[in-house]
Amino acid sequence: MRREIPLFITAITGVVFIIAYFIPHPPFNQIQDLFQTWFQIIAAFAIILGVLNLMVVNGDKVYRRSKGWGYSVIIILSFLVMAGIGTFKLGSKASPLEEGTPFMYLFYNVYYPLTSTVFALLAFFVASASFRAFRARNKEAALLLTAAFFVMLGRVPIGDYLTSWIPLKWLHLSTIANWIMAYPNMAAQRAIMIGIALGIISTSLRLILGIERSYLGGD
Amino acid sequence: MSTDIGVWIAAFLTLGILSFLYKDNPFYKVSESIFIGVSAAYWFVYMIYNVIEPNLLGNLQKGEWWYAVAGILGVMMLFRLIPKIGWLSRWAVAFMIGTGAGLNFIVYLQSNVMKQIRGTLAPLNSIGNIMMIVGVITGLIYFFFSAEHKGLLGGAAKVGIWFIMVSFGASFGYTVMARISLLIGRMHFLFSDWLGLLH
Amino acid sequence: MSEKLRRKGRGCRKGGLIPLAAFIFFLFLWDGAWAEDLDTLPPSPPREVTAFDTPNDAGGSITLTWRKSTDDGTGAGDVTAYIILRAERKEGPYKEITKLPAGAVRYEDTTTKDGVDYFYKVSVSDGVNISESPPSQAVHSKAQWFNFKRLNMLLAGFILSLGIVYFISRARAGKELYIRKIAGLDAVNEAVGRATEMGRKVFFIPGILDLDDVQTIAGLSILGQVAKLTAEYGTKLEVPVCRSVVMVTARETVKEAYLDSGHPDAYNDEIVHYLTDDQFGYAAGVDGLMLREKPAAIFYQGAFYAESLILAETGFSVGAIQIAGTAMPSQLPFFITACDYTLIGEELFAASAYLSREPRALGSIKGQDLGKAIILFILGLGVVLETLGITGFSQLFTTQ
Amino acid sequence: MGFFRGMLNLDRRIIFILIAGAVVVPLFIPFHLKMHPTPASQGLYNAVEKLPEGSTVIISGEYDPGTAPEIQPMMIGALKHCFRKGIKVILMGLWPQGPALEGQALQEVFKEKEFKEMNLQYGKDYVNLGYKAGGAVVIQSMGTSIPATFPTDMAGTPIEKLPLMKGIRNFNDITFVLDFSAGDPGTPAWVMFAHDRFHVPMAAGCTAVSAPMLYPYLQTKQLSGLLGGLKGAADYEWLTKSSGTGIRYMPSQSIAHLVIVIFIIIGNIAFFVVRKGEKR
Repeated sequence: MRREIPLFITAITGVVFIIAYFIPHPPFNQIQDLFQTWFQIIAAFAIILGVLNLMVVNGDKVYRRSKGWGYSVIIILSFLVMAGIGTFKLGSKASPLEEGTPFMYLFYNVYYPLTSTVFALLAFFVASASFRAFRARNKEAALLLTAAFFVMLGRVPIGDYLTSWIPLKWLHLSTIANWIMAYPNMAAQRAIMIGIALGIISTSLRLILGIERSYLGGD
Repeated sequence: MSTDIGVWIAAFLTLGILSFLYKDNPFYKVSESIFIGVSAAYWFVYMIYNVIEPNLLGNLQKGEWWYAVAGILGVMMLFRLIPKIGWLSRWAVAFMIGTGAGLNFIVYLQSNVMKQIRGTLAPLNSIGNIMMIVGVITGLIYFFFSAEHKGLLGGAAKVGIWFIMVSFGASFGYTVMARISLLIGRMHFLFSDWLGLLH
Repeated sequence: MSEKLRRKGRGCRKGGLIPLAAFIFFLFLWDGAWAEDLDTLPPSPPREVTAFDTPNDAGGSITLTWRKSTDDGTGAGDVTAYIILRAERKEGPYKEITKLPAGAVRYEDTTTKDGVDYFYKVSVSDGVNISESPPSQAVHSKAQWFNFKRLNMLLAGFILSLGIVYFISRARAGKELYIRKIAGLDAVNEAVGRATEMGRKVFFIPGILDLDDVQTIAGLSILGQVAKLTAEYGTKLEVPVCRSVVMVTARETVKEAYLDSGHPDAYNDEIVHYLTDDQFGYAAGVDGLMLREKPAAIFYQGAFYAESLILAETGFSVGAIQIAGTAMPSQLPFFITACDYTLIGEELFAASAYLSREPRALGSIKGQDLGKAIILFILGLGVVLETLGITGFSQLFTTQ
Repeated sequence: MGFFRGMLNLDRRIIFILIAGAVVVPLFIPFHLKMHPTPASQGLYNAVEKLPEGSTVIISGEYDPGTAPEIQPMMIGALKHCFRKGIKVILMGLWPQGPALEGQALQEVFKEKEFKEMNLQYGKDYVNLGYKAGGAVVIQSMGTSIPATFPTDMAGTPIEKLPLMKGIRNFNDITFVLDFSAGDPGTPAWVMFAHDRFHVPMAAGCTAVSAPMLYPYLQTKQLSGLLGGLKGAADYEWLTKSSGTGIRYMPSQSIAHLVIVIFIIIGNIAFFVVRKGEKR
């Protein structure tokens, strides 16, 4: 029963959504609508599960005093502070999500700078890898870097300042970049897109038919 | 220089993350831990006030009892945290997977296969169209695994990989662009909002 | 302008109001704007108003079509709007349900109740005057049992599904399914061989996602192959991971490979070890290991995010042969330029199926290949027909 | 040769300082650069420009502070463009950070005199419906019923109390969708459901990382236009003749690109010189 019921649920929901696409008649469209509204609620619980799981893992680290448990304490504390302020609507009248509440204050002054700086680090790594690792080691890589050269310069105004003296407009860097994006890039991306789509269709089919059941885990 | 304590906290945390560039250090790790905790809290509160409250509790209050099924499945999802009854969470997972599979089967077939085929079916009457058609066909051949890449097929696959490389070059350029933009945003914050040297 | 005047003149003769027509004519000549205000003549009504249940839908909708008023675009050219009116009885009362701009010839009323008979009128306005069409036939909306506009989707989905299921069942029955050798796999031997010659370690990085990601699973089957080689050559292998579940599975994989190649004694759990779950922390940790151990060969097989750059750069700087494989589109360009060989997207999955011979994976690859073959055929044929000016074929792929 | 070998082993941190300089210095010496909008950016601008006054547009935000430098100027540009044209705006997001950043974008817009004087009212001229979990399924569900998907707005006000939402049942009542996304769920989901399934015309803005992958949708007209990364944001500001961080950051972006290109060239020269030397 531990495996049969989930397999059955997957098959039924999957089939309902496929049938409802082709048959607009009740009851299929109504079941589909119902499932859709359920899905959003369950998806929210799935995210809550992820959050709680993170806390359990870190709580466990603290409990066992495993390496770096001090950082786990910080994770749990900062979670409790921000989640507490939000959940109990501290300092906000109607909703904690409106501008000017303490929750949003933390969002702007703690969450915001942290997330954006983590991403900003990547600029540094790209720069250093450009210098130390990106090599035209073979024909393919050379082609890649050449295209990258045109796109990198063609997509910023400086590219046009460098080439605007050329009387032929199609030799301007921005024109070349536009062309690369709209034709060779688009064509290859489409081939990749179709390939990935076929993979996803095949996975979906295997899930619905119960051939693929790795999501059920062990036992 | 800013007099807003919030800006100072933000600047301090920004520098904390940036210190990773020198090397992995406790200041970075503390900032990062705060990031993980705060981010989890942010998601949590949004789930409560933007989904669970209006879409579940609100509907139940209106007497729309069939929403209770979703609530029960949702709570079953949380059983994952309790080892003994963790297997019950599979019902909810199965529901989500089934929905995703059913929808994906259709939409990927429609939007990323059929519509793309339709878009590629064009007359060979311009350089652009020829590039597109040759690129799509040879690109697909490159990812065809049921035949050895020899002869005509091998030649086509070779052309395909050139197209793919050009498109990866475009991705490369665009990714570099993205990374730089994010750094500019952060630097602008430090020098403008915090230090007040810029306007 | 002359068109408008001509029609106005005609209307006047009918009414016998020639003096008025002359008056308007003069006014019109004198000041166009004035004439507009004095436009007492209604535009011609829309013709052939037909209402029908919108086909292929879930009900709740009736479609109206009509032919434009002769004053819309042509004629007096002064039509400003079409007004859709609806009633539940032929004699009315008719209520306005929407207003459409000039040029409209079709409207879908999506506010109907299924089973209720409705009558429609379409009236046309020139800003001053309104004329109404006669009422339409009674019509009611209902849900249909099949959406015929989606027949092509049904066929496509059916053929594809059949192909995939067929190949999976063939693979399960133990039939030999051909998959071409992936070129990058030759490089695996070369890389491990070089590490053996140099007497240095081989590193294997299985990505940073958990076991629920297919890329991680594909990466681990390549780890099996790499471990087999290191066991045979007696080269040291090191697999730092950032997920505890991945660690457990990777240990099983490596152990099995050492057993299979007859060197179980060379295996120990230390080969696969956990660093940290944290993305950049992991990158920094692997970085340190690389600088210390200076491996001769490094494999990156699995799902990677931004840490790919840090790893590949350091690997490059210690002079290792690097072989990458991922389906992460934004990391692929970086791997291609920083590594010696890269398995691109689907190649990773095909390589894994090639090595593992796992029926589901193998059957799926073959099924998808069938899909690609069909698509290639369609593209070839369709492009030829399009070039010859025959467009009917490509219309078959228009989806709704 | 020793010089090149030394260069290849240059400490990362020196490169870090160089790239920081390339980004920061141009911020201090702002020079005005002329933009050449890409056809994709032009497409989005034209599509919005063509919308009649009084039409209702959904603007969805799938981004977070990490990608805000790229997306936020697009969001601000779109809000300004719509408000100027008298278009009603429904804000929402499939990432929980989206609606908060949309709120911030609104604040930025209303700081400007032009928009302050318009005296636009929440609930009548624009609303923020907030976030829903479920990604693509949320869009599919909006195709059936927007009020059932969003029973309240972001702050918890019942949707019936918002005049703008009166008469809005599903995508039939939406003129256009603008999606600004930084990843998944994002633009592909909107294309697949809102456009392909419910036939609402749409355009998108996305981070530069995902832009190249969306080009096939432009050719098939599944997207009317696309803003890619900061360059797309700057194009949009240029086309709508407004000022913003897109154009403001372009000098830094230009110099940094140039520096990276130079890095790649020097690195490759050093690599081939050293390799040639070793072969000998």
